[in-house]
Amino acid sequence: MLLIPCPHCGVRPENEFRYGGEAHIARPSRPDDLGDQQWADYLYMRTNTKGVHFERWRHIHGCARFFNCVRDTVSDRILETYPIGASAPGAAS
Amino acid sequence: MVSVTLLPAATRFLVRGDSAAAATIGQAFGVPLPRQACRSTEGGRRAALWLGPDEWLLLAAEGEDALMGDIEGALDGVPASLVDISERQVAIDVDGPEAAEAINAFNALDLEVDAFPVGMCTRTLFGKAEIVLWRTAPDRFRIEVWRSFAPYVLGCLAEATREYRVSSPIGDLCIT
Amino acid sequence: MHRFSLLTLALGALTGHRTWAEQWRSPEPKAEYDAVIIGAGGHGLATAYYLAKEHGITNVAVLEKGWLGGGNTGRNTTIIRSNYLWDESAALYEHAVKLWESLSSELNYNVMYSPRGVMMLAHNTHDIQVLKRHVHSNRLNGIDNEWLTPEEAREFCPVLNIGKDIRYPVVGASLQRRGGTARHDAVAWGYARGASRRGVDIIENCAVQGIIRDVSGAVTGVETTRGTIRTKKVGVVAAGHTSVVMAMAGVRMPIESYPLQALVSEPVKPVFPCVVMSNTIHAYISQSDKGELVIGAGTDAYVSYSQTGGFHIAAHTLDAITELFPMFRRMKMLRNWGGIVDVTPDRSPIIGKTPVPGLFVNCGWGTGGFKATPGSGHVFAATMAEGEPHPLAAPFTLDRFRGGRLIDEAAAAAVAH
Amino acid sequence: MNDSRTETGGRIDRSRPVEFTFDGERLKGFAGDTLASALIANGVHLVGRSFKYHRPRGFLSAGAEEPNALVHVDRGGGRETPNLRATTIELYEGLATTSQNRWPSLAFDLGEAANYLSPLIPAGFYYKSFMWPRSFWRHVYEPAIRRRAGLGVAPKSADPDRYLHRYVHCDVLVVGGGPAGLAAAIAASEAGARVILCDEQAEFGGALLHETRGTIAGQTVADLVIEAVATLAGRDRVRLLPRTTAFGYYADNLVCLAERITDHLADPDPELPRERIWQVRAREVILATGAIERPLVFPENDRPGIMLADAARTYLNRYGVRAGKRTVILTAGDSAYRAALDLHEAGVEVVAIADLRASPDGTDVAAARAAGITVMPSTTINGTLGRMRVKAVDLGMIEADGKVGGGERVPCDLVLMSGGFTPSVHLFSQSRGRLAFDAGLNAFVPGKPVQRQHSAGASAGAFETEACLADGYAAGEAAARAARGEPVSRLRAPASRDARHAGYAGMAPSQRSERGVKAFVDFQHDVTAKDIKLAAREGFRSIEHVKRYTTTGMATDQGKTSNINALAIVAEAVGKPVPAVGLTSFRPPYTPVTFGAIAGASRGDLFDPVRRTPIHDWAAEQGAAFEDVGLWKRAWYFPKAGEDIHKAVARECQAVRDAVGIFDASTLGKIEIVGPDAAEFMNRLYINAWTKLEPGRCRYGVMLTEAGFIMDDGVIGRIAPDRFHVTTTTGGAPRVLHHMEDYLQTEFPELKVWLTSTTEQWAVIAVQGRHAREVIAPLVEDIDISAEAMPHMSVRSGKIAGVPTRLFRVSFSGELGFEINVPASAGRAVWEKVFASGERFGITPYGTETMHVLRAEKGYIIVGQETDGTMTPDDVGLAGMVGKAKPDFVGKRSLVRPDMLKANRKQLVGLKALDASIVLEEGAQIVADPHVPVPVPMIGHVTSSYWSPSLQHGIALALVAGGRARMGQRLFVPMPTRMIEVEVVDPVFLDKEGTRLNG
Repeated sequence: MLLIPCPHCGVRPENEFRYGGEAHIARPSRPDDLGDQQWADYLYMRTNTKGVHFERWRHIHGCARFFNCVRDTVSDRILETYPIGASAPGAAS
Repeated sequence: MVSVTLLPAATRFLVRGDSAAAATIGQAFGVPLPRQACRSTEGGRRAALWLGPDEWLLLAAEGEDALMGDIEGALDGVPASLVDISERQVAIDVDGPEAAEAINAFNALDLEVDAFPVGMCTRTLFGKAEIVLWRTAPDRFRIEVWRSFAPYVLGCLAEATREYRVSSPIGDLCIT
Repeated sequence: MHRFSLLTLALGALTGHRTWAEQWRSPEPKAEYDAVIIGAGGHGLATAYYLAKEHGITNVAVLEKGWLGGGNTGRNTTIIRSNYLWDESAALYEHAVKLWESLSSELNYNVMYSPRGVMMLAHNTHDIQVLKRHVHSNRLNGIDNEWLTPEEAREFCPVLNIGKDIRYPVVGASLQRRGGTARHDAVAWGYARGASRRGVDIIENCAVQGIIRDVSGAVTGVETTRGTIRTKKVGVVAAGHTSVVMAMAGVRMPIESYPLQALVSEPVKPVFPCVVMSNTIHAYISQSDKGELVIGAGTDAYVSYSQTGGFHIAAHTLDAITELFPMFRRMKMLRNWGGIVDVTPDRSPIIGKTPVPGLFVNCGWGTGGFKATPGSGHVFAATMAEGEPHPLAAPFTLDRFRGGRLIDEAAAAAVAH
Repeated sequence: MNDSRTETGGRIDRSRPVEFTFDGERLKGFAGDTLASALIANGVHLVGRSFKYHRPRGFLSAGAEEPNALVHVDRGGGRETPNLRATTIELYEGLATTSQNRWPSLAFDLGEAANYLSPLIPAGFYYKSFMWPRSFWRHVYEPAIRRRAGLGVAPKSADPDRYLHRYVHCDVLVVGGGPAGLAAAIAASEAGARVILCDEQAEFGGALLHETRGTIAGQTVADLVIEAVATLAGRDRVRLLPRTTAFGYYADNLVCLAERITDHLADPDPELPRERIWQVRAREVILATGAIERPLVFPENDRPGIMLADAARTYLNRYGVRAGKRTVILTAGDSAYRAALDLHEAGVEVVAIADLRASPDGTDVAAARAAGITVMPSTTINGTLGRMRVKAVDLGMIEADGKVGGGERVPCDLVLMSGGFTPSVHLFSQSRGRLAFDAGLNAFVPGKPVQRQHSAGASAGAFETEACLADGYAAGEAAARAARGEPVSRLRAPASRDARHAGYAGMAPSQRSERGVKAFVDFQHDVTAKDIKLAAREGFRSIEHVKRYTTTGMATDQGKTSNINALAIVAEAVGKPVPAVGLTSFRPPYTPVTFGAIAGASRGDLFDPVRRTPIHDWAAEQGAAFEDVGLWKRAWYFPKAGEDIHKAVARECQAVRDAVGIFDASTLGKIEIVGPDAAEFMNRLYINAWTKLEPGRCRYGVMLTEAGFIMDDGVIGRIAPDRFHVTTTTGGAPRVLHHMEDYLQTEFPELKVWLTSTTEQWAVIAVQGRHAREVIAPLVEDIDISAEAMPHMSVRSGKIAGVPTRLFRVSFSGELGFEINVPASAGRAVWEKVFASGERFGITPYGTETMHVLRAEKGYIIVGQETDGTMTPDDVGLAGMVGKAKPDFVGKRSLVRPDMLKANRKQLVGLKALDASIVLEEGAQIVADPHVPVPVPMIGHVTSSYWSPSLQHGIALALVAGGRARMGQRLFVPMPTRMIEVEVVDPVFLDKEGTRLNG
């Protein structure tokens, strides 16, 4: 069980959280303007990075907030977490 | 020794809103809403528990039916959400020197008093049920849990406290 | 290379087994191959084997960054079945089961395919509806799968608890008698031996670092830790690491990699005759020929290449197993390990061509790839050899995601209402 | 008892004799004995049979690494445990044990025939054989192999014992209570840290417990241990956990411990759990896990009476037991000399110490020589004799060129061996630290830690007691500082890298040719040096391959005594240095852990919460049958005397259609959506348009996933302009709320709207049927429920039976209906009042089955039954609900993907069998042509099917390719024994005009 630093509540055990998939995949503001391939890319394509991965978690059994997280998918070490809406930390990207 | 007691019914509201709404609601409620994460404020027989950055649980005695109108009146159009959840959940008191230990049979938080001081509160997991855990005294916790999960939480606590050889009033307690 | 027979075994015994030769060669990589397979797991080795055997393409290298069979092939719970709902899946997995049935003699290597029956439990009305839908669909597709009452289920698996007072009572089950298990390592070794004797070079400790393409974008070779290898055809069969390898060719994939755990108990005398699975309470279990209870656990919730996994995942699995089989509570977990599985949005594999000419991919088998090993290798070899999808692989192309023609086995079992 | 027991000494309590049984024989030991020490004290050395060859086996070790001495313990009442190590079972009065893997008896085991067939069954023989004829594998060979395999016998009945978990945090977790661990715990706690010290044994002290020689700082070793434990016990921030094995090291310094609480007690208090799993989250971890002695690999090194030198010393010094009368010792290091001296002093005849080294010369060697013990340098063992117990060894002289000659045959009843020590790096490796091969030790030692962790003492390669104490103390101090966040660097005690400790790895020199010789590497699995060489010859060069091909290291001891020897043999066979061959990964658990303990309290009603509604008990009192829906128990039907489900459901259906019924709908998910942007949020999350829905009105809403598939549905009432009362499916509530929060928080954060689950705030009582209004009218206050004032699909707030209510006029039955939402605690009382009020109309309680029939008659879908995660609104005939004017909603774009627009998509239709008496099977497939052979093209399946009591025929809903264009067509439902012909009909079977619900 990982330890995850919630930006609001501090470090908490993983079982209080729900994984929310890759971060920074913004929903297109005008989906109807997108071709099928573009829409499929939005729906399905993922970087699935081996290494530094930007992802979302929700502290569902805590403050219930979604937030972003930077984690090394090889070591599972969490490098940083930051609120939804904040841009990805430059250092890590 | 750990005693596990079902607490009497209470009036509960879940409030959501921004900082301005929180200030207004706190005033109307008579207890300011805590701004610090995972902390509570108390006054008289009322308490406000921080659950999230824009979310608080208000607790008052049973039958404070007028509160909803009072708070809504005070808000007067300030965007916020106020929902009566008095009946959604029940409260369990866990009291005794091994209270933290017993809870730690099913909960993964560090409940040492320096890590989880008196007045700290949070939603968390208790076994497979979500609860709000609130430390009301060094050896005492209040668990708020959704009504239908209460028998499960009580069953878990009964299991966890068996080794302390206490006769707790859990018996055939059935929450409906 | 020796053929295994009663005679050679007896000779071996007489000579103190000093005459057995290596089961596969370990050559240095050549400068060029007609085809290169990335990943020497069961699927990759089977692909090479069938390329050589059925398509006459023997100048093939299988590149493996570690030791062959060391990925999910050697880490799974070895369940074999073909009772899938959708026609496309059923046809593909049934193709594999048919190959399993003769695989030991095909390879002259005992892979211990054991059709001991795979039983899937229903715990509520919704489960019954879903499993019966499978039973009927399978029957009309010519795949054995039958419905059992709880009593019949217990007759088939005497340790099954069909008491009404457990948390999730068993209210019925489906049974595919031809389903079962096989010895996972032997599958990799058998294919490796078969491929190697047909001329395929299996090159271990050789990690691919780049995919080389010409100006037209077509594949011309691969960069590896053991040098550059020229080839016009590359098949990526790198379960767990598909996204990483495909990224070398600039191809994004609808794949996420998750750690999947499994565990075994200490060995005991035969007590569990079949395979039992429960989707509702997330558990599956069988007993190996060695006597260990082999138990599949769940995936961790997050993308990871760590090949481990959390203790709570194994704990949730064992509470489910011991709820269904309370007599196993005093058994002990001997070993718990993890693999990395490729998961697609519809939980069905991706087999076929890619936008890059010469680059083929076979991935996305999720938590259930072992059962498909022979079929997967067989259809993928045909696809690579012909440059066009094998008919059974055709529905599983990468471009199905564009139009939304998904083959969603997970949705078919979705729990709702 | 025989004279194996010493007269004095040891840590056993001679004042407390304990009786126990082994294979039915009643034997005596003392409190403080292990089963192993007590058996040896009784002269019992034959204790088990090996896995493959069923060779007689005794005790190799005195600890958790034991591969041979596994027994079955039966405490009665279903408390049976197979495969327990006799070396770790604490003796208690009445302990009943039996040997395993033998038939008919331990002394006479027919399975031993395999031993004589061994030339035919080398490593990997399975893969080369049992293939002819093909059908024999499944029916002859495999069953035979399975019967022979396995060790113990699984318990036959449910385990009555209880297990618990506990989560705990600390500053410093110290694993291992030997010299390094004790010192570390003392140092860390001295510095104020919160410390947990665990040890797998009953007593702290580790190797000190059998160290009787010498003093440390003027204290005997025994006194040192007593004082250290007392010091730690007196510190209130220290938790001591004996009988507790750290078995798994996970991410973020989570270490899992298994504590055995009652297994050593004759009569445990039933209030105590049998075992407890501690999930320890430590700021810093100190691994002081010690080291395990390596056996030497020589011909027939497996006979009962052949054991590790340190084990014999342990039996003698800790348990007061002489493991034999006359011993020969084979060693490659100095520690065995201490064992020789101790045994010699205790009256065991030490015939000779054969030393593989050419010139052993340490102080211990000198002491042995001084004591008159024969030391034979450059000497090996060429073979051993004795079937049930070793009775002699053949010594061999190692010549200068490495060749081995013959030597004398020495009678003995005990052979001790010592190949040096292997640090226990299992947990370090699990923590994902990389191991480094230390050629000086012939072993792997911890490299740089990757978590906040320190290795100390023998597990880090320091084998001398003083060095362990110093290393442990330094680690404890450093860990306490690190836990406070201070920077730390610590001097490491030097590893014990010299000839005294190098030991030996691989096959010991032997005169005999490889053929016909069994020199065991993995004792339990009967893997010999020859097997490993065969594997290497066959191309299995990676150690992982060798392990899997030969099964070395895969037995219940997980290779604790065999891994390094196996590695060295492979290395020699392939001509590579040991580190180049690699090391197999260490996986959790360190030693096997009870399933029940890992599952903890999650069993029965605590396996998953059982959710019951406020009205549940009323239904139970009426004799209702319940069904599981998600975590909920829902009333399924209410049988009267003599009724089965069909009769009860027919009666309930009829009552609702003809009069009125009452149904508990409390489990429906409910979400309160509040805020000025509530309607806009609803517009984006549901396919319907919400802006124009008036307060006081309701609408049936459908929610999609972004992929365009139906995810959930429910009736939604607008309570106020800024407040919606959303209902969801019973199982879908948490999923829907999470989905809504996802979009609200991450895609639409600008919307001023908030979501609150109110599922359990309300009990929901559905009253359905033509008398529904009359039933509730007497109870309703402040609401005009007349048809004009409160039309179908409206909601009002007021009071009912004296309590506040949100009263919905909705119908899921097709009849006039109300759903009464009342505060949960009032649910039962209101239910009873409504029921009483309805009695004059014959009000009938009904369950979910009747609810399903009624809604199917009306063609209403159930999400999860008519939909399966691949269905669009159009597929189920709900395309008309899509808000046409809305620019966007979740899932909208996906609905125009090419595959979603195909004409032959599966569509919801009704089906009627031509034989009206037939009720189709749910899940049955539908075909167009009954004559096509397998594989038959299937065009759809039956999603719902019931006997309709109102219509007096079977009705079914189905999804059929291009179904809406097939109205009136004949299709076929092939069943195993017959072909059922059906007609495609409208999915609404009853009251298409809806006159009933508008009544």
